[in-house]
Amino acid sequence: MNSLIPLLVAAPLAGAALLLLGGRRLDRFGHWLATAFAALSFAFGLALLASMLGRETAERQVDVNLFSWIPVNGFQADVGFQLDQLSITFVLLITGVGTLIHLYSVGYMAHDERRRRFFAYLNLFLAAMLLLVLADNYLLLYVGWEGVGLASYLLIGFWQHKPSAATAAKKAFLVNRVGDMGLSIAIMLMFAEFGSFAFGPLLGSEGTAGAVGQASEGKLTAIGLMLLLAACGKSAQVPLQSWLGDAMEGPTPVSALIHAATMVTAGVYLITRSASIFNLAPDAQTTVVVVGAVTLIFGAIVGCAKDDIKKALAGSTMSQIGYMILAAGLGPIGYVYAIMHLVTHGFFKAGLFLGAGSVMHGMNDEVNMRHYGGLRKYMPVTFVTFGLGYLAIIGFPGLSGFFSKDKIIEAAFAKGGTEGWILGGVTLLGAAITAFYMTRVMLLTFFGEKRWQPDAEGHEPHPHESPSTMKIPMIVLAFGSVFAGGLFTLNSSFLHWLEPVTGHAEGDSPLSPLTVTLITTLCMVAGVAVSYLMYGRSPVPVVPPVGSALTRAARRDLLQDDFNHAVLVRPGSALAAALVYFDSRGLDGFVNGLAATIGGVSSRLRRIQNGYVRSYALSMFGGTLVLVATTLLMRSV
Amino acid sequence: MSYLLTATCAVPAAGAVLTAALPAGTDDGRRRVTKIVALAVSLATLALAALVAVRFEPGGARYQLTESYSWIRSFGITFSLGADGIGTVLVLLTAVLVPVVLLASWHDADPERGAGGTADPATFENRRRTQAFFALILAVEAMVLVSFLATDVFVFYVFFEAMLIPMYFLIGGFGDRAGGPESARQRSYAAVKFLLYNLLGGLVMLAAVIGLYVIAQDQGFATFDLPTLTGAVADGKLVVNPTAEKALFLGFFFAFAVKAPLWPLHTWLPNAMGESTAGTAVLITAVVDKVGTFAMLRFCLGLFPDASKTFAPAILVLSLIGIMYGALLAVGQKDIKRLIAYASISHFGFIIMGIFAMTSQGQSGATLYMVNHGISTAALMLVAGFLISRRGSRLIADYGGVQKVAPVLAGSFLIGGLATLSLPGLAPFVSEFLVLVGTFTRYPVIGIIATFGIVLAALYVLVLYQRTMTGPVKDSVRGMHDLKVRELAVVAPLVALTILLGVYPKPLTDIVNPAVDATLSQVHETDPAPAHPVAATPGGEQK
Amino acid sequence: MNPVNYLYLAGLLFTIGASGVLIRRNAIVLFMCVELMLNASNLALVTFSRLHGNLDGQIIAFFTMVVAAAEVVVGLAIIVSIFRTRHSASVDDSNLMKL
Amino acid sequence: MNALALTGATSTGEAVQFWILAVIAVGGALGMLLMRKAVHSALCLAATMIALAVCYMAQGAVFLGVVQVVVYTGAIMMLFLFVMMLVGVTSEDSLKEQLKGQRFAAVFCGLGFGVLLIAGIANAKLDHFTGLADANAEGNVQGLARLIFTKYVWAFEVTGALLITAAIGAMVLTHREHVKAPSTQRELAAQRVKDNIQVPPMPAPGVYARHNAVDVPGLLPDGSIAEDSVMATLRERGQIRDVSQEMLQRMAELEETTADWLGRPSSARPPVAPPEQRRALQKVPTAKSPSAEEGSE
Repeated sequence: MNSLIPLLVAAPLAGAALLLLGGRRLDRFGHWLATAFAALSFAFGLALLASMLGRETAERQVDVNLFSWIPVNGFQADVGFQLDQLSITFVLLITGVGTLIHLYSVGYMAHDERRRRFFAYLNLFLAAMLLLVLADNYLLLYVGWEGVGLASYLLIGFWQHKPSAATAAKKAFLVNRVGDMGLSIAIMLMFAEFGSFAFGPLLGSEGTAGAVGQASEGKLTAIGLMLLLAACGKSAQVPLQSWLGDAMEGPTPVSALIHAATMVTAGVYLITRSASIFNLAPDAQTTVVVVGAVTLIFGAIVGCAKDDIKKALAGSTMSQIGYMILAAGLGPIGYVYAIMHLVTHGFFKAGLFLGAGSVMHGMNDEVNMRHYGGLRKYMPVTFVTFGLGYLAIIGFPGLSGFFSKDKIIEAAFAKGGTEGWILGGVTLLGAAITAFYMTRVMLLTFFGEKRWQPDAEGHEPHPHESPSTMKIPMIVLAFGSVFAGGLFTLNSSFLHWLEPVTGHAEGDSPLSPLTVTLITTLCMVAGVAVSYLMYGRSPVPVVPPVGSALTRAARRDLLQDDFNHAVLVRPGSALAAALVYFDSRGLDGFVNGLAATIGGVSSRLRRIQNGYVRSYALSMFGGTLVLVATTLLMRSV
Repeated sequence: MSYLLTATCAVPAAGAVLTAALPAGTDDGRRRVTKIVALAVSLATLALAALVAVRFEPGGARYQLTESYSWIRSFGITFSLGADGIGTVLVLLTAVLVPVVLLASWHDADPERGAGGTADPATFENRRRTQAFFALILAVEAMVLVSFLATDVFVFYVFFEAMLIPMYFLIGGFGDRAGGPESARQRSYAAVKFLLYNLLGGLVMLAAVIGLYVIAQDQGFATFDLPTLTGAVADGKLVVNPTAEKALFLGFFFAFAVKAPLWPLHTWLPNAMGESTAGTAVLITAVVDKVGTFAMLRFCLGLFPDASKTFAPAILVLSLIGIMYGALLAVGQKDIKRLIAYASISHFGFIIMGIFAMTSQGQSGATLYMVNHGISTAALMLVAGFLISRRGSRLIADYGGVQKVAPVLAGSFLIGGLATLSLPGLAPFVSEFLVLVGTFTRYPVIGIIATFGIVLAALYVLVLYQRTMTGPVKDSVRGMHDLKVRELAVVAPLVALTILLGVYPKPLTDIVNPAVDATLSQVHETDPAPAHPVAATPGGEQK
Repeated sequence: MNPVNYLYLAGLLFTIGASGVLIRRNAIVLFMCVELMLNASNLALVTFSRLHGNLDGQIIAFFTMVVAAAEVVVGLAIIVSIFRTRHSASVDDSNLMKL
Repeated sequence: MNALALTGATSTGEAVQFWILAVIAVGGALGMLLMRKAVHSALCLAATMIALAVCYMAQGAVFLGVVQVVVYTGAIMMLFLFVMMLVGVTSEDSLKEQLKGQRFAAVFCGLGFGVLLIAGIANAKLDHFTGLADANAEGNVQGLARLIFTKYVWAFEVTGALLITAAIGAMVLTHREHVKAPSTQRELAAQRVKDNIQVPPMPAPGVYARHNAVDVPGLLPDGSIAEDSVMATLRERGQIRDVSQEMLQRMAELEETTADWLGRPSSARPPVAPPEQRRALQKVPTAKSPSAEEGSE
């Protein structure tokens, strides 16, 4: 059974290789092949889950060491997999949602001439993501980490003929690279400190302490901060969040799979996986919490201002991941809820994105919500599934988001002290804003007057429901959005499932769970109400009003890009230009100047070579004269 | 005594002579005979090199398959060859790349295609052009192979310098299609610059070689034999006074730093790589320059251990500057080939950093880096060459949207680029990470700063890719055809090797590690031990 | 009289010959000046022979003569062939050896 | 010879001889330097050399003295004179110096060198002259021979080789090399047919000559002159003696006479066109005309 673990990764990888190398003859059925490989991987995942459930809790973790990868004396990197409860949760989320989105893409990308490549990249993404969550050491995790970055790059820039897509892809990769730098420094720190970077020896497993306990807190804080930097890059947390909005240039299934459900949550996985390190480094944890809290609000505000449906959802993703990071930063009281929110978020956000994709599909790829309106009549299935996702994300009681978010808010309060109050307040505020902007999206898209206009070529959009390959995944995900949370909370099943890996502690909340739930619900209702007052009662202007300074800033991603541009890009390119000048004029100029000087002196000197033999004879004679004179002088002295 | 190593070096040398002697002509048939003969010779060399690698026992003696022939007896100079782990992998690299380069340069020397020939195809130089080009490449290969295998300092020096002659003609005589009327002047400038820089380095080294001999002779070691000298140095039988050792070290190092090239001695490389054909550029950066870094590892560390340690921090700083400087300049380039050249400068910074970090990870990483950089840059540069040969321009701004019209070309270019930016899973990642880790364990600050290099690498590669391959299809690239079979045959092995060595580099590390350990023991260095080793942890399991 | 006077004479003749090489432009005269210098050195050698009381100096002088003969033969041949192509015996007209 | 010469000391006779010879030698040298004509220079040099020959003999180098006269004055100087014949006896140097400062520098260097040389000799301790009495005991020639064929035999052999080399070198240098093999008759004929400009032989000059024939062109059938028949130099100079009118006149007279004799009517006689018209008709291409050249390329 354990031999299935490598196959989990191998199946989609084989699919990607097959599709990329197979050439045109696979154009006709390549997408089904890819979907099959994804489904196969999902099946392997289910089989492994079944096998894991059949074992005792203590024996659930499985290690498979494939081969020695980079052996250099003390530096021993292996290709090995570690499958435990945490990994399998991710595996199932990735392959499950992944398969659904493959299926969805069959319909969504039906008319794209490069569909085969698209599916190859999707499969490549699955393989990399699975590698990321299955790796048993940080270096192999790093491979998956950058692998998903590559897949993300390829998929964001899939429509390469659009310069905006190409730029967005490049930006995503670059910002992620900054994060990756953090990960590689973290690995170097681990190696220098412990001589290893494998999970088992380093972090310890259930019952055994890892080596991290030996190190000083300063070192661990450094490692933790570097890991956080990596997480920020991948999970679009402040200050490395700027790429996510632009990443919406990619096809919508990509946004659903990579930039909502799976890849962007890798940061949460990394922090949860490294729990042993963070638990021993409180300063690092505090930083994690702060980053999560800031991003939570940041993303939410951005989400409120965007008129582009996908960008609004992207802001929401950022904000929701902020929740997870915050929860993960809380330590043992939050890890499980971070992962739980991650999974439920995977369902409802993927569903929301697919819904958005369906809307765009029916609206000639129009993304501006101000050009939608009243679509519920035209695409009922989309409306219903999107609506369920909407209810889930705002935390409507009984749906998935309600349970997971509620737990995080509870845990935030449970942090205790002033910190607890601040964090609780922030999460509550976030919940309210979430309700606000999601209601806004809902109202602008599906309710009110129809506001669509002919596109640039004069085609009036004819909103229509999507084909069944697209509808089925939306429906399945809607089910997940509705029931997953309840299922997980029932008997605290998810808690017991993950506890052996992440550990768990109950904090002492100053508020009772019921109070928290009530306040949360109140905040949610308030958010919905404000939103309805603003967008539900009066017609929405097609041209966005100027808005307040905050709105304008939020529309520009709270000036993040402007900041980056002013602080990094412009000085950077100025530096590069200056160095180019220095290289050609300074270093080369020095060398060429030397050459020119020698050349100049020589060309003067060569005039002595006038070609007259008598002149040469004179030089010789003069030389002899000097020689004789010198000799005589030397002898007389 | 086996003759394997001599044969490995002699086959390309003989092939060069044979190729040059083939009947001249301007018709395609005669040219094709020349090309096929050259390719066959290079493949035979590859077979011999593979045999060397197979016969080489990783656990065995430091130098294996040794051969020695008396040459200049009065100075104790022998023509001795011997393969150690580091040399063996570089021999393999050379033997793999040369056939690829030959295949990639198939038409570069045809007067009507490449620049540099005169208009009249019947002139003598044009009739002999193809033969000359292929013969020169084989000559370079032979000399590089001897340099990698020489265990005699003098023999190494001779071939290290002799390489300049064919390289000079390759750079100065053969350009790519992008050359305008200005290009002949630019090319000869580049060739002369290459020659002068390297000659200067070589002269300084010659002085140091003579100085070494004089000092060694004073103490009874009238020989240029490297194992004897390094052994004597290690055993304390040959004691060089510190000032003299430093001077000699700098003499050797200067030559290697020029060749490598290390900042600030790098400015010849962008010119040379920019003006020559893509094949020649690959030869320069992937093969010839490696002799410099290889020699640092073999000669500088072995002969002058104390001076190496003294200068290591300074050299590390220079290499760090090189990493950042090369990357930043690559970002600022407008010319595809010059961009790749500056990227190479950045990479050479990594290699030199790995060598002088004096850790086994660093040096193994540096050795692997030499191989991987060779392969990945070859992929990137040769595909760039194919691109340039189609459009006839080296300027990035002249391209755009190539992905749409030539997807395979764009894909290959992307893979080469991703390898250049050290994407995990591809070969350069392994080496780059090893170098970084190796540096970090001894010099944490330098290691961390160097890590910024990977961000910059991503920047220049992706900007290059975005500007040339994506976006709306420019009129100038419309109708550009995709890679042809010959070009695929060039790209495929490189891509395959990049992936293979990224996933399973163990065969190489097995060969390299013992040699690196031996080198480290020569400088009396050991890896810094981790503060809290995993093995010591109770309950921790050692893999 | 001191035989050293012969040496002074030799020095004087040598100097005159050398100055002639520098001043005269006719290649033939130039050659004659060279011959004069050689003769002057021969005189010095003969005097040295007398000074030291052995014949080695004379032998050297003898060889000098032979070499001078050879030199004149070749030199004059060169002058003739230059004259054929350039119709001038002036050394200043053969000044192509410049950059 | 002078017995004293064999010793280190000098007799009064030798002193007198020396001063006379020295004046001759220096005078000759200066003469060579200053004479404008090369022949005069050569004669001056010959005088110097003979004076030196006597000096050699006076110092006991009898053999050398003789060789000096025979080889130098006899052979080498004659060679110089031969070459001067070839180059032009009358050739003079112009006294105008073309190299800036050359003459001044030469005189300065010469004076400086002379002063230094003489100072050097004066400084040397040369008070004891051994003399050649012992060395020349069995005769000067025998003594030299002994040395040449024992101690200096190798140098002697090499000198022989040098002489042979020099002789061959001189031959090679003065030998005129043909740049390419001369064309054979057959090739020339073939070329002429190929060019198709003047296939038959060139007209010969002097057919109608009455004196100095080369400047009298041949006449073409119509009575005009064939310019090709006269050498190019004369044509260039315009020294062609055109005898056509005269000849035509005589022909006409001849025909008149013939017709008269045969009794033909005057109407049947061919008209004699004026020369100008005939020139126009005659357009045989002279040498290779430029247009023909271009066409053949």
